[in-house]
Amino acid sequence: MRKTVQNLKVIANLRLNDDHYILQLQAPNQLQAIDPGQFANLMVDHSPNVFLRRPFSIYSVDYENNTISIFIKVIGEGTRSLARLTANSSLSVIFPLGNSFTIPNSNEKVLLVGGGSGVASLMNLSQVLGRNKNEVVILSGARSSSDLVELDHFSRYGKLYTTTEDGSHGVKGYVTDHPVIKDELDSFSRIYTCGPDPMMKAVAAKAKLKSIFCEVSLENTMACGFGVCLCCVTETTQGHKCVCTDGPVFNTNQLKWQI
Amino acid sequence: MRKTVQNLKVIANLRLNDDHYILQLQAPNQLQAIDPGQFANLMVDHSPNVFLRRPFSIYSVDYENNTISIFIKVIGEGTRSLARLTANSSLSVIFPLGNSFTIPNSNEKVLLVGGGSGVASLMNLSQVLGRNKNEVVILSGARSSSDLVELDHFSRYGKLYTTTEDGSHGVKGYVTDHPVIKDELDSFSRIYTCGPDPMMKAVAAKAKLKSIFCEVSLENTMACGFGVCLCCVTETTQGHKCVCTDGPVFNTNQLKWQI
Amino acid sequence: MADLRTKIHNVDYKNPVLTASGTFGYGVEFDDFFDVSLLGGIIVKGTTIHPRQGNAYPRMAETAAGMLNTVGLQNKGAKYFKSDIYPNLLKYDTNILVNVSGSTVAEYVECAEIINELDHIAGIELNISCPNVKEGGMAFGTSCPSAAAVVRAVRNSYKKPIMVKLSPNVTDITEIAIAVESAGADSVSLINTLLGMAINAETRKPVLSTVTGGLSGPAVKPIALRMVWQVARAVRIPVIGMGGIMNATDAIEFFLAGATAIQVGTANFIDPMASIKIIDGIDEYLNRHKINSISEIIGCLQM
Amino acid sequence: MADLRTKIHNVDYKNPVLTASGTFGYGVEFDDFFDVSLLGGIIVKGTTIHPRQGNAYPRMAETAAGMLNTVGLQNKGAKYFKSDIYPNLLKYDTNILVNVSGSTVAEYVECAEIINELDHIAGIELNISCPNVKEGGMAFGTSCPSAAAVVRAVRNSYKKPIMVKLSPNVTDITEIAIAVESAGADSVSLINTLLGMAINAETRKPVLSTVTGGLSGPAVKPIALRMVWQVARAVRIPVIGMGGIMNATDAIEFFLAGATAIQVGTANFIDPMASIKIIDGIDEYLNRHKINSISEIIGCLQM
Ligand SMILES: Cc1cc2nc3c(=O)[nH]c(=O)nc-3n(C[C@H](O)[C@H](O)[C@H](O)COP(=O)(O)OP(=O)(O)OC[C@H]3O[C@@H](n4cnc5c(N)ncnc54)[C@H](O)[C@@H]3O)c2cc1C
Ligand SMILES: Cc1cc2nc3c(=O)[nH]c(=O)nc-3n(C[C@H](O)[C@H](O)[C@H](O)COP(=O)(O)OP(=O)(O)OC[C@H]3O[C@@H](n4cnc5c(N)ncnc54)[C@H](O)[C@@H]3O)c2cc1C
Ligand SMILES: Cc1cc2nc3c(=O)[nH]c(=O)nc-3n(C[C@H](O)[C@H](O)[C@H](O)COP(=O)(O)O)c2cc1C
Ligand SMILES: Cc1cc2nc3c(=O)[nH]c(=O)nc-3n(C[C@H](O)[C@H](O)[C@H](O)COP(=O)(O)O)c2cc1C
Ligand code: FES
Ligand code: FES
Repeated sequence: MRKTVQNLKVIANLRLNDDHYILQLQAPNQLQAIDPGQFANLMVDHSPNVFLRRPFSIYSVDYENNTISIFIKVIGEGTRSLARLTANSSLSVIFPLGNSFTIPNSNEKVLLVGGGSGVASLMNLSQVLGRNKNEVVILSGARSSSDLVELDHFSRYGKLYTTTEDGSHGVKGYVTDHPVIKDELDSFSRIYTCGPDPMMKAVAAKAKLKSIFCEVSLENTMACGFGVCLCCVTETTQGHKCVCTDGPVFNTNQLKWQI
Repeated sequence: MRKTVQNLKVIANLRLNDDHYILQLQAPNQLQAIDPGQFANLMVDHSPNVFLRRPFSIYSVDYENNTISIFIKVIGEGTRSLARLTANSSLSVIFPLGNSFTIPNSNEKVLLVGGGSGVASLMNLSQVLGRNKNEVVILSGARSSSDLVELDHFSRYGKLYTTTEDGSHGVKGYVTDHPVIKDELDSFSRIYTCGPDPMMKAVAAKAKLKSIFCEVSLENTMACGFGVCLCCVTETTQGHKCVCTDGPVFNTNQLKWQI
Repeated sequence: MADLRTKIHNVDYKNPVLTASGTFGYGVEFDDFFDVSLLGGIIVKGTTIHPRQGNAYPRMAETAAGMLNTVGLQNKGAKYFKSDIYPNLLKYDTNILVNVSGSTVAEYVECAEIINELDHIAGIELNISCPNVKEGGMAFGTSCPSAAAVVRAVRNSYKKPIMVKLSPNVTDITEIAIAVESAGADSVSLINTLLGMAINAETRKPVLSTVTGGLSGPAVKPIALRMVWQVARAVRIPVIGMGGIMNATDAIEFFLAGATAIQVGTANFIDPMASIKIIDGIDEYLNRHKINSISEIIGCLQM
Repeated sequence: MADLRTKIHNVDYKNPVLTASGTFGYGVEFDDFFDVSLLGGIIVKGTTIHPRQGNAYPRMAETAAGMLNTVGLQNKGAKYFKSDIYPNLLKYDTNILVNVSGSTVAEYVECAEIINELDHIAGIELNISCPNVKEGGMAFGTSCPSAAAVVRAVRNSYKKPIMVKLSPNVTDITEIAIAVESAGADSVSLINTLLGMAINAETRKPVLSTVTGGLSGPAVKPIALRMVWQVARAVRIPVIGMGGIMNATDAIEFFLAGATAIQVGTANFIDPMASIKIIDGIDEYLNRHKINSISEIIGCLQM
């Protein structure tokens, strides 16, 4: 789909809890295909200290109603300002941006590992995989149960497991402490992951050990989001690549941080 | 009254028409005396291009309910943003600032001449003069009838006349074309005026000709509003004076622009 | 519709709005957004004779009304530009300038010589002001003799117009402007970024991999405007203004200060349509003020 | 409560938060807002030997995340300061420094001599960086020999600590810092304002009466931080940092970059309580990070 700058209408801004919101946006025209892993760059108005746009995964797409939704975890002034948006306001969005996850064959069993709000970039993927009749297992790790949101939603598309660092939900510990990764990793033909760097690196290391196909979605800071500023690079086997255009999805074999 | 920085609660933001608003603000504690001519410096949040506060006359004071109101004419981003404030939001206000108009003896007949939104700085004065049993005549000039607002309010405190440049209300022309100034000026012992520079200068010139006491309220651009930046100066017979502390009210005899 | 045509040295521009090097890629990245040929010109990415990996990540820090970058001239080199990128630019009906950098005078010359072979390139913008490279870049642009030396050397081997991009990180920018004018520059463009720095108080580390980086965006506009005004009064060659231009009003301010044309930089990131909106906005301004042509306001600040 | 005490040369400060000259009047203007003695120090208004009317109105232009001013050192002269203002400052239990300017070296010396007579003044801040006066000011601060000359002359007649305020409008601020250190400065403070300009596109006139003015506020913070970092590594005397500090996080960044103390300027206009909030915020930061004393973070940027 051709990338565009559009003014989308906020149709709802669902507050999941203090820190987590889902922003539903109405496009004026028919949406073209948006692939899982692609993202949008949102303008933040009315916020004196926010100058640049803020990138967010496209959480889910509804082609019938021409709406997209964005999952927002509040971490600073930009996200706080977006969380305050009310229905009927208008939001400038550049989308769809970036590449997308590789879709497996229908029979494959795949593992999705999300850390914190990184899980947001896996929602659209899990829907597509569900439709693609894959056997999907989703492992969502967080610091505490309050960071685990939208679990019902995810469990619609696959088997859902959780870990929390404080043990308040699911297995206590990091995602890599979960039996699905510790004991059952061989059963998956692909792993898709997004979350904090240390988590992604740990997951990628396990995948490499078992020679399992592994894709990560990176969240480098961005100035433009469409490949012109060269600020968002990551080191790959072929030199610096832009996370916004060559990514955000990379096969971990391509990345320098792959151990 | 000691000047303070306070977070006031917006209790209402009355829209008079597209460009004119009255912001009603609730103070948490008992208001001390605010003199006519004094102003407040309002913080503008949520507006990416507004850095400094914006000064406004204190339009009226209600000591019983501890509220003040501010008359706002929208001219740029700061005033546009203030006009969007909704009830229950909080607004940081530094007040009361500046000196005040000289209050005449009770029997004196006085003329208040306001141009455009300059008339706002005369509302509180007109109330005080009304209470002081002065014979008050108010002449309000504007470009067009849509710039003439709150007329009922003013006419409560004195005899009200209007002029408009396009003749859509009152006498057609400038305030100085009105009979009150052209023919009856001798009957006043004092003139108080606020509005665009050319208007104030024209009124001051008439006053000087007739040797009538005349005070103006100036609206120089300000950075601080309380006498520390020295950005708001006007030339007086005693050199540069700060409009925010030595003014905003000046006897026109003091001012260099007095012809 | 007002007459927006402008001339820089001997080259005609359909309008005075160019896009700044490093903020517009090679133009092709904007094909999805609008017809790039509508622009007065494009200055493509900083190009060097040898391919450069650029600096390590993180390369960007957001600041108040601006941003710091330390891209460090990442590019695949002049030969790759000629073979792989240039052919894609032939479709554009606008002036394309290549922003040329080097670590030594010889590298500038070699790079310019390759660009000299490309017919569809209207000129080069000589970048003697990049703050994000260890060698060359700003080091050339902060002293008169070295600035003049680069320009003189490139002048000998490059046939088409040379626009020299000046650094704001100097005590007196007019001295440098005069030096490059004497050395053969056909025009000057300014400002490049101001050297700045950002620190993350929580991690107690610099935000940028190179500690310092180049500041751009509205934050620098007052400085850029002052420098354009100073330089326009000091040299006879055209001055191309930039630094924090976000909208047509900003652009008009630069014209009044003496800019013959302007470049749009950081604004492209926030609104990819910014440059096109600026062209429309300039036209609207001129019509509203009943001015027939952009040339009537250039340098016409009323003092 | 962390230990916020700091030392600049031989003077003890109860905390490292000072208010910047020209943005805090004589302190008394803030008596209504808070107890000024809570501050680490106050740098009072720019003072000259002769009274100065300052520049014509308009003196201010708002810019993106900043402002331009052209006050032009309006003050009633050193003698008036001594007779009429100084007595009112005796009540403050904090370090008061006088910001001293002049059109000639002799004027600096004469002014410093008068201040030298005042016991309750902890030192002077030598302003060789004001961009808004025709003679003196920044002209002294933009070349090493003239900067050193002023400092040397004042050093001979002023007995207490001399803080020298540097201009950011230079190619290499470390050179100037080293020059004034060698000439006898006890500390340096930076940055003064950056020379900028604003134009009103509608009226086609400069906004400021003097066309150019000094830029301050968050817009300049990245530049200020970079310069503080550079200077702190170049000299042995204490560095006092300022430029766009609005809150405690900004202040911490300057400490990490190497500032022994900081000054709060433009922020005082927007929030008169800013300096006090910054003191509280620094304490909160140190407690949260389990750091006992401010001295433990000065210059401790992790590279
Ligand atoms: C491709 C992509 C997809 C993303 N998808 C989502 C999503 O679906 N949902 C979601 O909630 N967030 C997502 N993010 C992250 C989101 O963009 C940031 O949280 C947001 O930009 C923060 O803005 P802010 O103004 O609130 O915080 P800021 O005030 O800008 O930052 C607060 C703190 O967080 C740090 N920080 C900010 N952004 C990042 C980052 N990307 N990586 C590391 N540190 C950072 C800053 O350095 C700072 O210390 C995505 C990012 C990228 C690049
Ligand atoms: C003591 C004082 C009392 C005031 N009282 C009132 C009041 O009661 N009601 C009211 O509506 N307004 C009042 N004003 C004017 C008000 O402060 C300005 O209209 C406001 O600051 C404009 O902010 P803005 O962001 O909307 O416009 P900006 O975007 O800042 O300015 C828009 C345009 O107006 C010009 N401008 C802005 N302020 C002034 C000014 N003070 N004088 C001349 N030109 C200016 C700017 O140069 C610019 O061209 C008062 C001003 C002062 C100094
Ligand atoms: C991310 C980025 C990369 C840049 N790369 C270059 C470059 O390669 N060559 C160059 O001369 N200027 C480069 N610049 C500077 C811009 O061309 C421009 O001079 C500067 O950003 C000021 O304009 P602005 O405020 O409109 O962005 C770059 C700027 C940014 C923000
Ligand atoms: C209105 C105004 C007046 C100033 N006057 C002086 C002065 O008299 N002497 C001086 O050394 N600096 C003066 N300055 C500069 C400030 O002290 C400070 O160096 C500068 O504003 C940068 O800090 P800030 O961004 O925190 O304001 C002035 C600044 C402003 C905004
Ligand atoms: S964010 Fe600009 S190139 Fe990726
Ligand atoms: S506005 Fe600062 S002194 Fe008047």
